[in-house]
Amino acid sequence: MTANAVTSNEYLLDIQALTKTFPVRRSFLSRWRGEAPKVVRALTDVNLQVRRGETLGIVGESGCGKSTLARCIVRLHKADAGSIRYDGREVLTLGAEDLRMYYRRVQMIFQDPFSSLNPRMTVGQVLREVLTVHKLRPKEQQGERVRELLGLVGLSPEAENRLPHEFSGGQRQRIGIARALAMEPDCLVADELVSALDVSVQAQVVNLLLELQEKLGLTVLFVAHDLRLVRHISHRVAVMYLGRVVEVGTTQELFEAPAHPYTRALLAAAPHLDPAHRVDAPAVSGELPSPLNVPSGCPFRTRCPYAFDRCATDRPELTEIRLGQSVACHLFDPALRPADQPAEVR
Amino acid sequence: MRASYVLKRLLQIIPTFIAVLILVFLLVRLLPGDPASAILGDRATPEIVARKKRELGLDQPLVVQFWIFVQHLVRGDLGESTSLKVPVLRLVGERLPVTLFLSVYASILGVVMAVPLAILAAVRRNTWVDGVIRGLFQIGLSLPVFYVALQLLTLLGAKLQWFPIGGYGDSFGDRLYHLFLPALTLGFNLAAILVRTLRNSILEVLTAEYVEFARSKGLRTRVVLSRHVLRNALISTITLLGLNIGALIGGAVITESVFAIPGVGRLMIDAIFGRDYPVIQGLTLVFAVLVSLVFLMTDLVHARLDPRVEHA
Amino acid sequence: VERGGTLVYGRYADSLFLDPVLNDANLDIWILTNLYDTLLQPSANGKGVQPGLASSYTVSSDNKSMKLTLRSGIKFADGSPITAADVKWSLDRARKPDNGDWSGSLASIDNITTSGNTVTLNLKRPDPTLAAALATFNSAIMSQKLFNAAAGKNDAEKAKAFAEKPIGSGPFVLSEWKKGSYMVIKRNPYYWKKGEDGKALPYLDAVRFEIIPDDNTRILKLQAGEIQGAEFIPLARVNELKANPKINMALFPSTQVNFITMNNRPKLKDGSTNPLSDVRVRQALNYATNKDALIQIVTYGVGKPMNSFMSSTTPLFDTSQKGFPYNLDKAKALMAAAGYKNGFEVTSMATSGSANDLAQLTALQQMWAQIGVKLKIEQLDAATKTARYRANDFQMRTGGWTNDINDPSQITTYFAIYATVESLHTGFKSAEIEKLFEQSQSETSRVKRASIYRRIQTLYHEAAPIVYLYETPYPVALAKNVKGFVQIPLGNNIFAATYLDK
Amino acid sequence: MTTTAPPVTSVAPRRTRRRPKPTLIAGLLLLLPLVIAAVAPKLLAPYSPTDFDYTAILQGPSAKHLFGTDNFGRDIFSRIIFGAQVDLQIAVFTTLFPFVFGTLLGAFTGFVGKWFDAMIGRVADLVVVFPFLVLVIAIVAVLGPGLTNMYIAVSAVGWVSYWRLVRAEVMAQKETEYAQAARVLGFGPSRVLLRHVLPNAVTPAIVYLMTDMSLGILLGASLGYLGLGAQPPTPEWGVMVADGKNFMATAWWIAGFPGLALTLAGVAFSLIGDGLADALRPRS
Amino acid sequence: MSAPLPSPVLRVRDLDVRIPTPRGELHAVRGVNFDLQPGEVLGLVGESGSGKSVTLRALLQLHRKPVRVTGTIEYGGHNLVGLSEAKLRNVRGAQIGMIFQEPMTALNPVLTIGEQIRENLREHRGLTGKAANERAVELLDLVGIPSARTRLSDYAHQFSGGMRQRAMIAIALASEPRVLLADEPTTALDVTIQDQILRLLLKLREQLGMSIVLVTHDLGVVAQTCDRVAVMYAGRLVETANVTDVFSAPKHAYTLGLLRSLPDSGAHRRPLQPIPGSPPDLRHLPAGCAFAPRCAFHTNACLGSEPPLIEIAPSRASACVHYAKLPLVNEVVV
Ligand SMILES: Nc1ncnc2c1ncn2[C@@H]1O[C@H](COP(=O)(O)OP(=O)(O)OP(=O)(O)O)[C@@H](O)[C@H]1O
Ligand SMILES: Nc1ncnc2c1ncn2[C@@H]1O[C@H](COP(=O)(O)OP(=O)(O)OP(=O)(O)O)[C@@H](O)[C@H]1O
Ligand SMILES: [Mg+2]
Ligand SMILES: [Mg+2]
Ligand code: NI
Repeated sequence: MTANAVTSNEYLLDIQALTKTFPVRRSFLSRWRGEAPKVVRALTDVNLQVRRGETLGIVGESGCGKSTLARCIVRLHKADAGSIRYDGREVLTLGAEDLRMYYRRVQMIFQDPFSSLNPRMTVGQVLREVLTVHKLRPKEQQGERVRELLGLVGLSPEAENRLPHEFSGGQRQRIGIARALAMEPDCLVADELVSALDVSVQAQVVNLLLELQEKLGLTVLFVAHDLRLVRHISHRVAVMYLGRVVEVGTTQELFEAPAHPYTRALLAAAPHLDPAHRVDAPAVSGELPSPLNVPSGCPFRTRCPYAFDRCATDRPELTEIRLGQSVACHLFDPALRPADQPAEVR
Repeated sequence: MRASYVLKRLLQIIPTFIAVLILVFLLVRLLPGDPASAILGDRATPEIVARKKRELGLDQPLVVQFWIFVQHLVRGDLGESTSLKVPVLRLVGERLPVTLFLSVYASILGVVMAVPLAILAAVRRNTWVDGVIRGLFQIGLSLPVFYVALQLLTLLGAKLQWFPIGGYGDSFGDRLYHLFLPALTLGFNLAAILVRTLRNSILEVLTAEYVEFARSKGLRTRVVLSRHVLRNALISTITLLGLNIGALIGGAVITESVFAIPGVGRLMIDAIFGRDYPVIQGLTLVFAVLVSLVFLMTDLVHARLDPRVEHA
Repeated sequence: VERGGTLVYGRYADSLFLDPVLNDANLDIWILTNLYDTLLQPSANGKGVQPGLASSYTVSSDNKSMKLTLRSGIKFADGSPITAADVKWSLDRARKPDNGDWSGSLASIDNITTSGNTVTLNLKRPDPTLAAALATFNSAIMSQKLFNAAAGKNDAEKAKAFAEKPIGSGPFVLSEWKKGSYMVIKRNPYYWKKGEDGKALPYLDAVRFEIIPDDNTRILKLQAGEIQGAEFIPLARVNELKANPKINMALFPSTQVNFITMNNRPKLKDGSTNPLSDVRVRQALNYATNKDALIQIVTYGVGKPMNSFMSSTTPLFDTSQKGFPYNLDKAKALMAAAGYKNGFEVTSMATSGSANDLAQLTALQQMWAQIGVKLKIEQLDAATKTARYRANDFQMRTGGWTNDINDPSQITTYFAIYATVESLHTGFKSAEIEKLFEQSQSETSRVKRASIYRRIQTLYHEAAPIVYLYETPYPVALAKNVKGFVQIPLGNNIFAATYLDK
Repeated sequence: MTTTAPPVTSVAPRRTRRRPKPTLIAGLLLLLPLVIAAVAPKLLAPYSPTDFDYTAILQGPSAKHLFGTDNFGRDIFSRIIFGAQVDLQIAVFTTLFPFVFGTLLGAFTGFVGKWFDAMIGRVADLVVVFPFLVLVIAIVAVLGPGLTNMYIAVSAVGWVSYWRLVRAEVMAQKETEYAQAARVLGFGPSRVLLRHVLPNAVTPAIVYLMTDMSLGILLGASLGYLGLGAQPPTPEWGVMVADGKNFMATAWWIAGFPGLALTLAGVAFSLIGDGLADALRPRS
Repeated sequence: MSAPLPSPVLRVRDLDVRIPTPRGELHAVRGVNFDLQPGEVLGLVGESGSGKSVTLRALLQLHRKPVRVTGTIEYGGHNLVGLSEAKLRNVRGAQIGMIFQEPMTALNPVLTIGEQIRENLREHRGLTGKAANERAVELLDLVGIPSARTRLSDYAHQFSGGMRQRAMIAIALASEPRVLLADEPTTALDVTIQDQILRLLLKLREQLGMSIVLVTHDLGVVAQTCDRVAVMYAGRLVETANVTDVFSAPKHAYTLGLLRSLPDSGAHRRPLQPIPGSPPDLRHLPAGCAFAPRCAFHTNACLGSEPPLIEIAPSRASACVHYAKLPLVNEVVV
C-alpha cells in the first residue's frame, strides 16, 4: 500500500504541509528601510501521519521544531499554513466549542516535572477541576474517579490531598499523565515526557505509558531526543531537522537501515552502551545552522558529507523509498544514476 | 544598530510628549484658583482682578489659550512665568542644572554608599554586619525625607557646622560642598533602595555557575568579586537606579525646599501653589523629556553593561 | 557706626515685580523703598511724615493744593539729576486709574504743575491723607528718561523691562537678581541722606537677599552665621531665639491684625442658610474667643488682643475701644438668643502649610466647642483660598492685614466699605459707616477726623463682621552685630541706616 | 500486561512542613501593637488626642506625659496611639485601589496582550514620566488637601507599579507548562487566568504591597509637610513630625516619637514583605 | 589491567561534605575514596542529587563558608583540604581545571570569550597583551572553533551551544592543567555535538596528557569515553571498576538496576525494569545500605550499618553485601 492510497480513516492524525514561523522583533530602522521581516522557521511544510493506536516517535536535534509541532497539534501555537486533520476533521479552524471537544480526545503531557503542575493546587483539585469543567462526573462520583485515576498511574489515594512539591519528579509526571487521562482522550502528545527524569525513574514512567496504551488503546505521539528510548517504544519514527521531517519509517527500518545522511549521523553519534564498541571519528562535523537562516535547498547540506550541487538549489521532498519508509534526500532520487550515488549510502 | 535604537526611542517619546502636553494643559486649568488670585492676594478689587486676567490672557476660551500655547511651543517659546515674569525657558535654564547637579550628586553618593555596603552585606550575609547594614537603611527608608533632612541640617549643619545649611554655591567645588547635605539626604534614600536589590542580586550572582567557574580558574577573590560578581550584579541595579532617578527628581521637591536650593523641584511647587500655568506646563514637559531621557540612558547603559541585550 | 560690608538677609519668598506703581504684593512693597525714594517719608514712629526728596511742603489755606520744594542736587542712582518733570511724570503715572492697585491713594489730585524745583499738586477736594500718600511706595519718583529708554513697545512692556533692572533714587540700587533664589542690592553713591557720621548713607556696601522658604532652614542659617538676618520667624521660635546670645530677636511694632473673616450673608454660596448672618452669633463667637489663651498658644505671648478692627499702631486708633473680652456666659446667652442653643457646624478656610493658621483654628475649635459651635478646618493653598474668598464662597477664613499707608483710610475702605471688596467679602454693609467715611475723607481737622473714626470703630465693633483676634509684631531675627535695621509698622524693611558692627 | 505500576508514593513522599518564617513573625509582632492601637485607641491612650492643656505646653517626657506634650499641650503618646488608626488607614487606602486595579489590569493586559496592552502601556508611560511626588502634589492641589483626595491622587498614579509587576509575571506565568496544560485541558481563558496564572503571578505584587504601604505613610507625611496631607486636628504621624519641625531644637519629642512610630511601621511592613515573599513561594 | 599502577595524580580519602540547610544538615558526600591515575578518564556516574557535583567542587575546594569539607585530597604532595586560599590559587585553574554542564551559565555573560581566556593566562601563565591574545587564538583553534581570531571578541550568547562548551574547555585549558574536572560537560548538548565534544576531550587528553574526571549520568557516555568508572549513590561511592567490567558484570545492586532499566536491555515495547522508588533524602538516610529500600536483593544483612566500599578484585571495589550473588545484566531472575 502506498501512502496515497490510504484512506483518512486509517490515519487518526493527518498533518499536511504544516508551516509555522515565529516573527523576530525587528529594529525600527530595518522596518523603516523596508527590509524583509526576519522569522524563525520553526516548521516548514511538515507532512506526517499517525495511525490509530500507534506510537509515533519524533526525534531530532534541539531547536528542530519537535515541540513546535506538538504544540501546533494541540493548538497551543497557531500554525501559519497547512492542515491538521484529526479523525478526518480539520483542527486548525475549530471554534471554541469544538476545540473543547477536540481536547477531550487529544491531550498533551509536558516535559518539566517542576513547572507542569500548578504549585498551588493539590492533586485532587487538579483532577477534580477537569472533571467539573467538562462535566465528566457529577460531584459525588468525582472522589471515586480521582482515586481511580491515581490508581491508574500508580499513585496511592493519599496523594489526592498533597501539593506538587511534595512529590518526586517521576511522581509528578504521573500526576501530569493522570490529569490528561481524566479527559479520557484517545490520543496523547508527549513532549519529552521523561527527559528530565533519572534513568531509573524514566523506566517507571515509560512502563506506565506502555501499559496505559495497551489498556486504553491510546495513540501516542512521543517526542524525545533519546534515541534508545524512542526506539524502544515507537512503532514508527520521524526524524526532523531544522523544521522539516527528513525521514520517517518504521522503527526497525529506520534504526537498522537509516537512509537520510542526517539520520545516520544521529544514530552514529548516540553513544553506544558497549565500551568495547568505540568509534574514533565524530559522526558528523559542524554546528546546527540557525533557524533564522535556514540553508537553501536541503537544510542538512552544510553538514552533509555527500552534499552535491543540486542539494544547494533544490529542496528534496519527502518521498517513499520503500514500504513504510520515506526520506527527503536527493541521493534517493530515482532519476539519479546509481553511479552518481555514493556507495556507502545504498 | 545602536543609533537606530536611540532614534527609535527618541521618536517614541514624542507621542508621550504630546499626551503630556494636553494633559497638563487641561489639568493645570482644572486647578481651582487662578494665577490672578495667586498673584494679587486678598486685597485686589474685582476690577484689578479682571485687568490682571486680561493681561495674562486668561479671559480667552480654553481652545484659544491652547492654540496660542502650541504656537509658542513650536517656536520654542514656553511662555512667561506669570508670577516671576521671566521666560519659562530662562527659568528652566537657570534651575534645571541645579536639580540635575543635585540628582547626579545624590545618585553618585547613593551608589558610593550602596555598593560597598551591599557587597559587605552579601558576602557576610546573615551575620550581624549584614543585619546592621540592612537595619540602618531600612530605618532610613521608613523616615520621611524632610525629617532626615532636618536632622542632618540640625546636626551636621547647625550644631557641628561641618556643612553649610543651604544654598547652592558658585564654583564646582563650592557646589559640592553646599549640596552635600541635600545630596546625602536623597542619596541615603536611594542607597536604601539600592542596597536591598544589589545585595540580593549579588547573592544571586554569587551562586551563579560562572562565578564558580571563575573561582575554579584560581582567580583572586578581589578579581572574582569585581570582574565577575559586581559587574553582573550592577546590571539589575542600573535599571533600578534609572527608574529611581525620576523619583529622585520628584523627591527633590521637598529636599530643595528644606535646603533652600533654587532647583526645579521647588520651582514646581511654587508654580503649583502660585498657579503659574506656563511654568507648570513648561516644567512638566521638561520633566517628561528628562525622565524619558534618563530611561533611554538607562537602557543604553544597560545594553553596554549587558551584551546580551539585543535592542534589535 | 561702621561702614561697608554686605548684609545677607533671609527672606521667605522673592519679590515679583519691582515697579512702585504696578507691583503686586507686599513682597515687592516691603523692599521697594530701598530702591525708590518718595517725596515724603514715614516718620520713624510711623505715625507722621518727614521730608524726603522734597525738603518741604506747604498746603494752601483752602486745603485744595499742596506745594512741594525739591531738595537741590538730588540724583538718580545712575547720576542723572531728579527734576520736577520727573516728579510730575511719576505722580501722573501713579495716579492714572488704570495703573496698578494703588492709584486710589492719589485720587484727590486734579492736576500737577511744576516750576523750577517746585511741584504743585492741585486737588479736587481737601485730602487729609495726601501727605501720607506721598510718603507711600507708589508715589516713588522715577526717571522719565530712563523709563522711556527701557525696551518695549508700550508702557506695560517698558514697565516690565524697567522693573527687571530698576534705577531709582533710593539708598540702594539693584545689582543682581536671580528670581526666586537671590537678589543683591548695592549702595547708591548718589543718595542724598546723610548718616550719623555726616557722610552719605547707606552704611552698607550691599544687601543680599537669599530666598529661603523653609522657616527652619532660615533660622538654622542664621544660627550658623551664614546669614545675618531672617524675616518671618515663626512665633513659636521667638522665645528660643531670644535666649540665644548670638542673636538679636527683634519684634518690630506692626500694623498687623489677625482676625477671622465671617461671611455675613444670610445664604452661603451653595444656598444653605448661614447662622453667621445673625449679629448675635457673630458677637457670641467673638465673646467665646479667649484672646489671651490664643496669644499664648499661637503667638507664644508676643501678640496682644485686638480691640479695634485697626491695629493700635494705626493713626486715629481709638484707645477707648474694648474689643470683645472673653465672656463665655455672654456668648452662650447670645447663642441662645439667636436660637442656636445647641450650636452649629461651621467651616473655616485656612492656608495650607501655615502653622499659625492651624494653631489659631485648632485653638478656636476647642474654644467654640464650649458654645456648641463645631469648627471644621479646610486647608487650601493660597490661590484657591483667595479665589474662593473672592467669589464669596466661604463661611469663615483666617485673615491678616497690614497697612500700606500711614492712615486709617485704607484699612477702613477694605474692612468696612462695601464698594471696595464687599467689606473683606463679608458682605457687611453699614450706611452709617459709609457716610462717616465719606465725611472723613475730606475732613482736614485731625480732631474731627479722630472722632469720626472713633464712631466708625464702635459701629464696626457692634456689628462684628469679623472675629477679633490679636495684633502681632514683625518677628525678625538678626545677628547681634546688625545695627540700625528697622521694619516700620507698615512692613517696609529699611536698610538705609543699617550697619554691621565689628 | 495486567500488573499495574508499582505504587510509589510510599517510598519518598517528600512532605515538607511549612515552617513559620521568622521575619514574617517578627514583622507581625511589630505591627501588632499598632493594630491594637488602631482598633482600640481609647483603651490605651491616657488623654484625648485633640484636647488642649494650656498649662502643659511643650513638656518633655514624664510619668504624666509619657512622650511629652506638644505646643498645644496635647499628649503626644495619646496622639500617637490615635494616629495608628489614621496611619494604618493611609497605608491601606493608598495601596488598596492601586493594588486591586493594577493587579487586575496587569493580569488582563499581560494575558491578552495586543492593542489593549499597548494602549495601557502608553498610559503607564505617561504616568511614569511625571515624577510621582510632583504628580500627586498637583492632583491634591486640584482636588484640595486632605486624606481622601490624597487617596484619589495616589490611586491615579500608583496602579502603574502593580500593573507592571503583575503584567510581567503573568506574561512569564502564562508560558509555563501548567498554564499551557490548563489551556489544553479545554479551560476557558478566564479560568486559566484567574485560577491558574494569577494566583501564581500575584506574589511579587503582594510583596510590593507591603513596601508600598510604608511608602504610602511616608507620602502622607510629605504631603503633610506641604500642608496637603491629613487635616488638623487629626493625629497623623507624618503631620505630627512636620508640626514638630519648628521644635526640633527645643522639644525634640514632638517630632521624635512620631518619627519612631513611622519607623516602626515601616520596618514592620518591610519585614512582613520579606516574610511574605518567603512564605508565598509555593515550593520550599 | 593488571600492571602495577603508577602513582596517582590525585588521591582522595574519606572525603566528607556537609551542607547545613534550614531543615537540617545535609551530608552530601560521605566517605568518598578514589585515585586518579595520570592520563586516565574516570567516569563518575549516579542519579541526580547523588553528590557528583558536590564532590567535584570539593576537589577544588570551591565550597564556601557554611559548607564543611573534611578528609584528604592529595595533589602534588599537598592536602588540598585546609590549604590557604593563596596556595589553592596555584592549584585551581593552574593544575586542576574545571568545566561545567551549562556553558551558557558557566560563561560570564558580560565578558568576551577572549577576556575570559586572557584572565586565566595572566593569572597562571603571566601572559599579557599580544602574547596572551595569540595564545588565546591558539586555544580556540585547538578546541575547533573556526575563525578563532575574530571570535575572541564575541560574547558567550553569540556562540552556539557546542561552541560555548568548546570555549569553556579552551578557557580551562589555558593554564595547561594536569587534571580536568568535567561536570556533565555534554548533558546540555545534542547528541551530534556531544559526540564532537567527547571526542575532543579524548583527543586533548592524548595531546596534553591530562587526567580527566568526567561526571555524567549517561551510561552511554561512560561506555564510550571513560577508562574507569565510579558509581555514586546517596553521597557515597558504591562501586568502582574498569569500564568494561562495569558493563559486563556490575557488582553492586544499584549499578545493576541502572543498567537493567535502560531500554536497550529489553525487547521492543516490552516493559523496562525500573528501579522502584526514588533516591533517598540525604537528610534522612535509612540506617544500613542507602539503596536497600529500593533494592530487589536486600536482606537483613543490608540493614544495621552501611556496608563499606571494599576491594573485591584488583582495581575493583563494591559496597554491596551481595556483590557475589548478583546476576548478570541480561540474566533473568526468578
Ligand atoms: N514562542 C516562540 N517564539 C519564537 N521562537 C520560538 C518560539 N518557540 C520556539 N521557537 C523557535 O522555534 C524553533 C523550534 O523550536 P522547538 O521548541 O520546536 O524545538 P525542539 O525541537 O522542541 O527543541 P528542543 O529539543 O530543544 O526542545 C527554535 O529555533 C526556537 O528557538
Ligand atoms: N549549596 C547547596 N545547598 C544545599 N544543598 C545542596 C547544595 N549543593 C548541593 N546540594 C545538595 O546536595 C546533594 C548533592 O548535589 P549534587 O549537585 O552533587 O548532585 P549531582 O549528583 O551533581 O546531581 P545532578 O546530576 O542533578 O547534577 C543534592 O541533594 C543537592 O540538593
Ligand atoms: Mg522541545
Ligand atoms: Mg551536578
Ligand atoms: Ni545595539
